[in-house]
Amino acid sequence: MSDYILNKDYFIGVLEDLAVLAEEKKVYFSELDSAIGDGDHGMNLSIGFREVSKNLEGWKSEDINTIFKNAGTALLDKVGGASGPLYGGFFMKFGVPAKGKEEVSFDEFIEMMEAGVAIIEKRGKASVGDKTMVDTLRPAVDALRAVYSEDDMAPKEAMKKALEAGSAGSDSTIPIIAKKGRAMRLGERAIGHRDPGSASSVAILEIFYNRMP
Amino acid sequence: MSDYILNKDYFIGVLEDLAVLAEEKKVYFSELDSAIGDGDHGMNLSIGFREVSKNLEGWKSEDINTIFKNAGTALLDKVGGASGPLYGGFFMKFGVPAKGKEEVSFDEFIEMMEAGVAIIEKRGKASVGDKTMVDTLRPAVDALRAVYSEDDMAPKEAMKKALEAGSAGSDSTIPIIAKKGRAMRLGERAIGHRDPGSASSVAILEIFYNRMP
Amino acid sequence: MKRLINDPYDVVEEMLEGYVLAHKDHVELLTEGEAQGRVVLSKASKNKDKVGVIIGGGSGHEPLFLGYVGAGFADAAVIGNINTSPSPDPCYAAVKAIDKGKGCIYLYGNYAGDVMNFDMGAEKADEEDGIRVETVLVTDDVISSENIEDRRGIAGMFFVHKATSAKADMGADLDEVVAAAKKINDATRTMGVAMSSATLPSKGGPIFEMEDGDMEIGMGIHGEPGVRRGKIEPADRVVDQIMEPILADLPYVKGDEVYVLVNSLGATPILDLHICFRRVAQILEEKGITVYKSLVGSFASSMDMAGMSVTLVKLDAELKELLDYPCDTPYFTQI
Amino acid sequence: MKRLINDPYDVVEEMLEGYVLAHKDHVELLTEGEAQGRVVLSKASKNKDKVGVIIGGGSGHEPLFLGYVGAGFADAAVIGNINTSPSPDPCYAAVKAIDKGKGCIYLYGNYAGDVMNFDMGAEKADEEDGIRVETVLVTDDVISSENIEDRRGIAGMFFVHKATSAKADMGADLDEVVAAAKKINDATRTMGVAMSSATLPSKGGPIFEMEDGDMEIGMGIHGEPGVRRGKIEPADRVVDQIMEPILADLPYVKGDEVYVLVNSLGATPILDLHICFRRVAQILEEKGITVYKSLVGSFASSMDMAGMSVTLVKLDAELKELLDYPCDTPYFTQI
Ligand SMILES: Nc1ncnc2c1ncn2[C@@H]1O[C@H](COP(=O)(O)OP(=O)(O)O)[C@@H](O)[C@H]1O
Ligand SMILES: Nc1ncnc2c1ncn2[C@@H]1O[C@H](COP(=O)(O)OP(=O)(O)O)[C@@H](O)[C@H]1O
Ligand SMILES: [Mg+2]
Ligand SMILES: [Mg+2]
Ligand SMILES: [Mg+2]
Ligand SMILES: [Mg+2]
Repeated sequence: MSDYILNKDYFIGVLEDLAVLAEEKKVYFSELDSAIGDGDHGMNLSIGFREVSKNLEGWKSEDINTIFKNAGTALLDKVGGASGPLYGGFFMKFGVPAKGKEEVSFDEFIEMMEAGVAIIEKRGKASVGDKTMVDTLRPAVDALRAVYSEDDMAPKEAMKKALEAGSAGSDSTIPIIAKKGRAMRLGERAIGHRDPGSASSVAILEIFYNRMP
Repeated sequence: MSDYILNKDYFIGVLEDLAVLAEEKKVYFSELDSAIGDGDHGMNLSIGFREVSKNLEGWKSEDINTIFKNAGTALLDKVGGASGPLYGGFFMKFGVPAKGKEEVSFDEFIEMMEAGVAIIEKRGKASVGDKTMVDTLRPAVDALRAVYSEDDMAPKEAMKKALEAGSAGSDSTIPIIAKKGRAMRLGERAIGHRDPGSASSVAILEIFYNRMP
Repeated sequence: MKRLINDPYDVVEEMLEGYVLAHKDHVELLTEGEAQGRVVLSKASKNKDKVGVIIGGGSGHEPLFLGYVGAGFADAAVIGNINTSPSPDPCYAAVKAIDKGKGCIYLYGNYAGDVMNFDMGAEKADEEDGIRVETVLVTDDVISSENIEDRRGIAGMFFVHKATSAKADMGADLDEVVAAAKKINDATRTMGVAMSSATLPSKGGPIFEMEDGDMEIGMGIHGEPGVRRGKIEPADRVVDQIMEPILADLPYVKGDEVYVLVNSLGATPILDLHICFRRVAQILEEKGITVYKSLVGSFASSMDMAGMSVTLVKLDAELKELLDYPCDTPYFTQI
Repeated sequence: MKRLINDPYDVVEEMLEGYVLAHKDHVELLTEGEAQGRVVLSKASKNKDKVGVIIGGGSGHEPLFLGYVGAGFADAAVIGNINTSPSPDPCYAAVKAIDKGKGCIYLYGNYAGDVMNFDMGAEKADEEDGIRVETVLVTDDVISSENIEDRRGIAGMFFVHKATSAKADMGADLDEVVAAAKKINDATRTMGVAMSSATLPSKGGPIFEMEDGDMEIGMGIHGEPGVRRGKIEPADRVVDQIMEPILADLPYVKGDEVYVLVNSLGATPILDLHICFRRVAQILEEKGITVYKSLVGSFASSMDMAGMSVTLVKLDAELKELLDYPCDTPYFTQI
């Protein structure tokens, strides 16, 4: 397993797929946000990933870190709102462990994920149970590390477990009240609704999984 | 026939019925006005006749002229728009030939109608064919005088003919363009719609007829 | 119905009661006698010896007319029922209250009902008090007739009222004020588009049904039918269709200067108005017409109607001076 | 959808292009570098040596925020996408453009997204340029939380921006400006009701469905759900339900003076607002609270949302002076 690598093409493919995803799920994400937020989560991601997609070709000769720094900056600059700095931060930090690299090991990939999720937690001052994207991402990364390093699972298999943990995390946002984000003011009225950011995070993880060799 | 009289009770009854009419047909008159005007003809008459109705009790001891002067003034003051001065004027002038009287002959009644219609024509600068209330009222008064004086018809019979002529006059507004009022600017687009004022005039004539002994 | 009212028969009285409380620094309500509580008076003009400027018309077009009563602007507004001209007595009472011996001018949109009622008010002022009252009708709606004198008055009323009031405030006599009113009216052109009907309180619903997604070019501010109904198009295409008849209606030449108003009929957001303004500016730029100044907002509404109109005033030095003249009213203040 | 836009992805850029053309006497757009074309600058404040006041937030609330940039009011507005905070770089660029060595204050509504982005802008200004930027969050929406510091900012932002800007314009230092901002925010309470959702251009329809005839008490200006949905009631009853939580939220006592804002969220006509104002005035009268001044109109919208909010500012001599301070912007001018 130690010769498992994720190369630049993989990551570029992920960004390409994310741009497609943002268009395809625009309405779905926005509708989740309409119920307990302001109805723009889908549009926000679409605006951000259109910018990524517009510039991606020009970034392809850069190292993985720079590509993700550019992608994160595009999200940060073009989106705004809560998801701009959160997902923008995610991608900007995600590339850092891959600085100067054209490919990474799976351990490095886990490090990248951890770096991305950590900045979301930090910026959003959110932890699991607050009904945010962290409810998807933290269990996913934790599961990833656990099953890969502890259970010695194959990378793609491990990513599948991470995705399942993230998906369960997103489901867990449904029956609870929100402690962060717009839904926070709704109290009990947020109960019964999935957090939109937790749903987009599942979709993002799914792309990382699907693209894996 | 020369001993046929219309007494004050008749006229008071007419005003009472008009107040009921204005409520009952409010929606109908406004809908006609929506098609080629501004949708308020029913509300205008309702506002006016509510004021009449509110004060009528206090006027009952007055002569016929004063009663109608008060009613016309109420319409003039409370309604505004085109129908305020037109119907207001109608009732203010309608009573004049009955000045100081508690009852009138049918000849005098025709004179009253003529006086009312004439002020509408004057104020509105309108004549038959302009697609206004005049298209109802002028043929009605002309028919009334013609059949009563020339054909020697019984008063109520004559009023029936007047009503029929008015009704036909209102129908005649449907296929034509308007030369007065808001519908004037519609050109061909006014064709196919009945003039709302011509319809309310028919309804008013009908009450004068129905109440006749 | 998405409206906040009480009894539909009370809307105008309650609005006026609220209005004079909310804007007590600027205005008061003339309640006694003939005014019937339908005359809004400027407190500023009380002690000013000048020709009186009286504007008015039906309710439901706020901030027209009462919003423009105040210092440097109109001396009084006469307020009718919704979509309905005021009756003659309040028109007369406004003259009585305002006249300083220099006569008054009535300014309002060219509608049959308004003409009848205001004319009767003017007659009464003449007959009973010998006060001279002149009238200038606003006729800015290019699409409403081929004959200018048959046209309706819509958002351009704002400019006609503004400039005429300035002229009076500068101390001009009645003839000069009338001339100024005619001049600005001659220079003003408007056309609009609507995407919904206003809600009539008396009906508890729209004046007429309009399918969501439809628009009507040339609709009047009382919901009078326009010239063409179709699907809503992109803002730029809608503006193109509005600007064409406006620009064709006056000889505009390269180098002309215009004052622009992009007006919301009620429910069209300021955001959209600026997208429309952008296209207006592009078109004018192409024609070599300079935008002197512009206003973007709801200056003449039809309650909650979704829609927009564009007004151009072709300027000369005098009109600029009149439109730039300072004023201070609850809905338009300019230094 | 009853809106006049072109491509939904272009609405903000096109609005801004139109805005700075329409109001070129007052403002300009900062386009280069980090500003990303999202910073509206006051022309008046250019040569004024003072603490910089920067307001901002998502688009779709016009005339908030850009409408209040101008003389005596804000120095800059940073403009986000619809219902979305601006990103950090324009927040930073506004500071760079405005700062005169006396530091700047950020003022905006208390929303997680805004806080994150503006905070990053402030950090950058500190790290890269050593400019001190303080932040005061507006938290006037009484119904949005029990804890004042968790509350949203809605129409009361107008007053907080106004008074703080006046303080800065009078020459106060940054600490004094911050203190004034906190003071006016502490004195300001708002609550609203909505009768429809705004139309989201990106969706081509309402954010959420609301049955015609329903209202939702306490809804946010981005369409965030409120506390109670029911049938629309008469205006007086609706105002009663809004005034109660407001009056319960501060110790108001007989003899207090308040500044009142009755605000349209977009599609609610000025006519209705005055009917509502009338009831507000009645309630205050009953409580012995004096209306010092009032504003009635659309000061903080949610595009074409039908709805209304009431804001009360409890006044003292200093707040009166700050709110009365003259200003001249495209959407608020006061002599
Ligand atoms: N403080 C926070 N920490 C982590 N995630 C957050 C926080 N606030 C909001 N979010 C996430 O952002 C999502 C909303 O994103 P979006 O709708 O794009 O932004 P906005 O709330 O500004 O409209 C929420 O569903 C939630 O998952
Ligand atoms: N100049 C006129 N002469 C005669 N009747 C007229 C004239 N103008 C309008 N009308 C009548 O008035 C009716 C409209 O009345 P109403 O709707 O109450 O007033 P408004 O047109 O001011 O809204 C028209 O249907 C028409 O019959
Ligand atoms: Mg959102
Ligand atoms: Mg009518
Ligand atoms: Mg009418
Ligand atoms: Mg948002």
